[in-house]
Amino acid sequence: MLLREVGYARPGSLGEAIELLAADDGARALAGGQTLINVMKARAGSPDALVDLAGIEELRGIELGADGTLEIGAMTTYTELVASGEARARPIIGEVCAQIADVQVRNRGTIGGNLCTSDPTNHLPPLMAALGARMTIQGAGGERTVPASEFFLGVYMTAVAPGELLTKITVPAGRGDGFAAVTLGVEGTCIASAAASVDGGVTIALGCVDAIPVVLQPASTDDDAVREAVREANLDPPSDVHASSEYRTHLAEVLAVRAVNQARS
Amino acid sequence: MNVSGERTFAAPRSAVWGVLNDPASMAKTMPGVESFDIHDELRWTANVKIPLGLGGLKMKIDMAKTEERAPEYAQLNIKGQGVGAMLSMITSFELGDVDGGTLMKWAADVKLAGPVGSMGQRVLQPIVNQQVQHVLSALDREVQAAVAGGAA
Amino acid sequence: MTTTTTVAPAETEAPEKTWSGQSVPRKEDRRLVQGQGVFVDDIKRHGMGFIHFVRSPYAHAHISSLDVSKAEELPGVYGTLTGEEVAALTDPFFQISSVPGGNIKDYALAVGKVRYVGEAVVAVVAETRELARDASELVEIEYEPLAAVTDARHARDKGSPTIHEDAGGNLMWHGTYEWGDLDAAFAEADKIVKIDELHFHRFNSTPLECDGALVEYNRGTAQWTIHTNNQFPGFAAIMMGPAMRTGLDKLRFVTQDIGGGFGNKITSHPQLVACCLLARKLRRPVQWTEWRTDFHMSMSHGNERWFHETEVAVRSDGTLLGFRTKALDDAGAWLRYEPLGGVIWAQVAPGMYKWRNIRVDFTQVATNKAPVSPNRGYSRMQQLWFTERVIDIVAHELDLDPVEVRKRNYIKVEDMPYETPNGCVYDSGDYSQMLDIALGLVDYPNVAQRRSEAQARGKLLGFGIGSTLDSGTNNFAQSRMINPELQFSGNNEVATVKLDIFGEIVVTLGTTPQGQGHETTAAQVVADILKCSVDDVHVRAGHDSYWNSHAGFSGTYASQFAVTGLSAVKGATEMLAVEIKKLAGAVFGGVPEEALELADGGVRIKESPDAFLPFMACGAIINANNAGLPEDLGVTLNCRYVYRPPFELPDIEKKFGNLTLTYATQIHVAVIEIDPETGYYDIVDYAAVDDCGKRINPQIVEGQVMGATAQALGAATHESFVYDEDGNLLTPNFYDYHVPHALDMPPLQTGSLESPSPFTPLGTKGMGEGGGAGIHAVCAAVQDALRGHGDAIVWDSSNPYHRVWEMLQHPVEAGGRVTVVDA
Amino acid sequence: MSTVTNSRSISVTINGTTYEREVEARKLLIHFIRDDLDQTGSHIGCDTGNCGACSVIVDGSLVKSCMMLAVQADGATIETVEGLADGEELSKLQQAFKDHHALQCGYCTPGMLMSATALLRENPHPSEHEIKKAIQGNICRCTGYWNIFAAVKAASE
Repeated sequence: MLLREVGYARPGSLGEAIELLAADDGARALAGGQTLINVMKARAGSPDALVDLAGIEELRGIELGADGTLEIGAMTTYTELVASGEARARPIIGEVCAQIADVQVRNRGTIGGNLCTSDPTNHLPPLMAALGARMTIQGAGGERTVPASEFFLGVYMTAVAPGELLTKITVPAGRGDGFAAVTLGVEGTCIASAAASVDGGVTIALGCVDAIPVVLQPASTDDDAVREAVREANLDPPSDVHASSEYRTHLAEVLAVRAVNQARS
Repeated sequence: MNVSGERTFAAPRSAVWGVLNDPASMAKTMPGVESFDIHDELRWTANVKIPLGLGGLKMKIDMAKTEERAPEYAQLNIKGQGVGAMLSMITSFELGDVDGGTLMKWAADVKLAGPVGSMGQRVLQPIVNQQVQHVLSALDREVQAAVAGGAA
Repeated sequence: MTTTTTVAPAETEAPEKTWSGQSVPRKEDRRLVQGQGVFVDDIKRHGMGFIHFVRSPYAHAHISSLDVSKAEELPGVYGTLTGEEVAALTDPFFQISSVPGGNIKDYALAVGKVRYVGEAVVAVVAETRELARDASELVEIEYEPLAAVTDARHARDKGSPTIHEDAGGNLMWHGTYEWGDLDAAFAEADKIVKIDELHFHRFNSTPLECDGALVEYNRGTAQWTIHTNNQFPGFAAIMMGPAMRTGLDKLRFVTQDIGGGFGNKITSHPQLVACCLLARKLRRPVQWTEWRTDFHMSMSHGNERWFHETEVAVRSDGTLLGFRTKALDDAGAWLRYEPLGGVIWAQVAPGMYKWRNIRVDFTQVATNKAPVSPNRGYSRMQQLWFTERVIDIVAHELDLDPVEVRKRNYIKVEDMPYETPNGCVYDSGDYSQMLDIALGLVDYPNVAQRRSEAQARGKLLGFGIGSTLDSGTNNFAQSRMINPELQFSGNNEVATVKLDIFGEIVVTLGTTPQGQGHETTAAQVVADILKCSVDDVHVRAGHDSYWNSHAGFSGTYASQFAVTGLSAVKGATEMLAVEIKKLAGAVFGGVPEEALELADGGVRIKESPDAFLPFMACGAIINANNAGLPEDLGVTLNCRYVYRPPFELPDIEKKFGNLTLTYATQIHVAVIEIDPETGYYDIVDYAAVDDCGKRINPQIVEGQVMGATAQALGAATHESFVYDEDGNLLTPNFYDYHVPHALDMPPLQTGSLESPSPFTPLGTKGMGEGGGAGIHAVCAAVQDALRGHGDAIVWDSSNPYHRVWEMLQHPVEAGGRVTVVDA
Repeated sequence: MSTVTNSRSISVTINGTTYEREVEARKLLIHFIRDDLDQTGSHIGCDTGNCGACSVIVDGSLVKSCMMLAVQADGATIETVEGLADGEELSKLQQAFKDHHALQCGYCTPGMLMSATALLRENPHPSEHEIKKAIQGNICRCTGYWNIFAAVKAASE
């Protein structure tokens, strides 16, 4: 419950934030804090300094391009995504965000934080992977864009290097999406999850079965093809108190089918 | 938790063995090493900061070689004490010749306790796998470097 | 949301309107809804230091070295306390158990060895909470890890590590209970149903407020004031006094509001001793707040229990003749209240059924897990789950209707009061009628049709019953069945009611309420006797052992307030009523008591109501204007009454006798739907019917029923303290220990019956712990849903989705092992 | 250019009163409110952000004050349970909680009331499901929630 001593800064601009992060490899960006502060409470991780992104306007807002492309600022909260008219261009985003944790967490937690935390039980890594989102990362050296498929490197690890920030998530146009999960209690933590998109080919991203989302591209949307694709992935999910590796492997198959069927309907 | 695997190095067994038994080059394979003290060829200590995305995990890690059959087998007993965690690990590797290089069969029994444990098993197993992969690829680099160095 | 059905009381109400029986809004609520309650962490004192406990990361290890110097050097640190100091300054806690468990030496902090992950090893005190934790990281402890025992079934294996050398092994307590004639029962049986193994899992009620204390030490009087949320100060005192080598009156326990207890706040005495020693050592008040993860790792797990080699003697028609089983109870690392669980279950040995022949071989062992201690339904829940599982397994194996089997074997209303094979007396109740009410609430006749509708939707529908007893008001003499040396028996509770100088009615209780509404129900009882409004009755909030209104068994636990607490209130108020009349009689010039009556906040002469003396005048006369009153008046208007339930000493040899005064009844039914692809299930329909005799405040009673039900549903589905083989707790906080949230709650219908207890002054029964019925109902519903889909037998009380899925996939391996043989 | 500091002076307005204090960056908002400002109505029931006992409204938005640092609240306007009643007059929700026996030990109640207050501001006539969603982040171990649903419903009518 009690944090180790930590430094804090609240920069007003992106440039300042990146400077502060680059100045100390022990510094971490503080977005909504709904994971980071808990980890610090457990003293399971202790940044030397927190760079609070709350004051940076550039990181907020949702824009819908003429071609239906969504550009979502990394500091956009789940609540903002649920309420956003623009975000309805890709309805699954609001639907899934509405299932994350609870009102309080949705009011503080951000899409950028959810992705950068890269906790295997998070909802958005598999969803963004399935939607083919692109992540814009900014550092001292400038800006680069990384596809979701290359963004996640491991638990709590992403392509965002020390001294860099995830600034924007770009989601291409589309509507044929689905998401299915078995959670701990109703709308609780994911035990296993699957996101699917059938816009231009079939893409499935499985959550909770590995450190990062497992992305699959089955031959078709048929149940059998989907099940086949999951089996061929030779998943070796972690076991924990909520699910054996065998159970998670099975759920991955069931949920992939459900996500694809939702995406088709 | 038990993790194990195999890895083939495009290098002669002697080179691989050399790296695995040289604390200095082993140090280069460990994640986030900040300092390293060699007590004798059987015991050494590393101060590491395992780079977790949410802030590093500082640990003092004592390693002791408990068994050795050069140039094929060694077992290490590793104890880590950190603020967030207690690590205890027994790891062993066995080297064998295969065409094109050396096959290393390795296994580790990892026990992690303390606040980090309270973060939930769901993240621990992937984190351990992650760090193991890190060590193995670093090992690869070290072996290649050793081979290159030896050639030069 | 919820609907309620109430069947008219068996006995007709008195015509006169009384406060008792009304859902009077709670007096407590006004402060609580405004955030004006005073909970233990709200209390501050000048110069206080904050305690942080350094806890063991190992389940079992020798402490080879321990150095606090670096921690003490940190600026802002006031000091530390180590196990060595504790061992020098205190004696081991008194052990309830006979040998071998009685030989273990338990101190406030680990001495020389740690025995579970989370055990307190060192306490650090600093100027701020954060600094105390910082300093705790500077405490240097070297451990030599030892192999851990985490499975009670292997605790006594050859070569299994010994947790308590003093006990010479991991066996803590063993006793054999046998009543009736087992051989005859099994000879008479048509069938014998054999169940290899049943497992009741580890969980507790996780009160939302964890434990805590603020302790002040008065050097001049050598007296400690312990502001704490311990829910059984009487027990804490007898544990702490001797250990601290001090008199009990040196330990003043003070409480106002407690954020839930459910039994889990009975055994905080080790931490309280550490706080007391630190307050004295550091010459300043010290404050301890337990965090959630500390609580989960170290405090009050419910008893985990195995039942092996169960054999049930039954006739082909489902008549139950008897059973024998081997109960194996996992006490965790210390006996903090144990092995009382080894006898408490016997209060409900036969459950609600008529079988007369019972043999239970009870063994309790230590493991390297958190110590167990009372948890809502303490030890009886395990036994009732066992009897309910047996009933449904028998019904399943003999292809009988679970409703019929229950009705055939239930103790009947005409059998009441009913003496069980072990001499307990069930006071009243009509189980069959309650079952009918419950079945009506879930539209039982249509279950078959709903089952096929669910099937059409790809869901497996299951229906299950849980019928339980909530035995209230212990006869503490049962502790002698555990240890004949013990000198405990009976029970008691105190209340003091006084008329103050300005006529204010002041009620002081001996209890430590945690949300049960004692201030309200006590006021209802007082108002009925003094013929005034509940608003005129001031009931003091909380507990203070210096109020002199408590006795040895005072506290709030084991479903007894409605009996012991309110009977004490009744007794004290009746004494006061008599004194008021005596006084008035004298003031009116020798009017006899019987000619007087209480009314409208005063006392008057029945025949000439104008002769009226308001309470204010009575209070003023006795307290401040008493010249000329008759010498022998004998009136103080300050009446302390100790209620003592009518108990006898049981026969310790035969383990026979009445162990509790009242038996409230609960019948729950659950209808669930399982998604066979994932094992995920929803409770689609649920009914809870409760009979706790006379209800002083029906709304409060129903609230208890609902809360107990929710806890049971949580325990049945996700709540479980799971350890890995190294003794790490895998569910150490609300991340992985999932308690029910609003969205998890099923539709609930409640019903009630009132069968007043013939044995209590108010006809009340203890209640509030009966929710275990929900665990049984869910287990039965899952087993019912799996019928025809592998027919797995539910053998564990914890059934999360993955276990349900495993039972569907591998019914034989994942299900229980049962055989039926012809006798 | 903002700089990294381990403590800073902040100003927050709680239930209409503005407080200026120097706080360590590591101090959680809930500890600031309870320990530094002695507003002990908001509680702490867990250490992982699950229980919601510490729920308060910050600049109109419901948050768990154990997952926010005090320094993050610099300049914010905060509402806690102490601000709900109008003098002796309980709010409609507080009264409904009392009338429907929606609390027992009362420990979760302040957070529960703040969640319900936030709900009814946005959605004066919620459905039962909307009520459940709104308080999903608040754990109650005493009531089983049923009476809380009834109380919130009643306050919305």
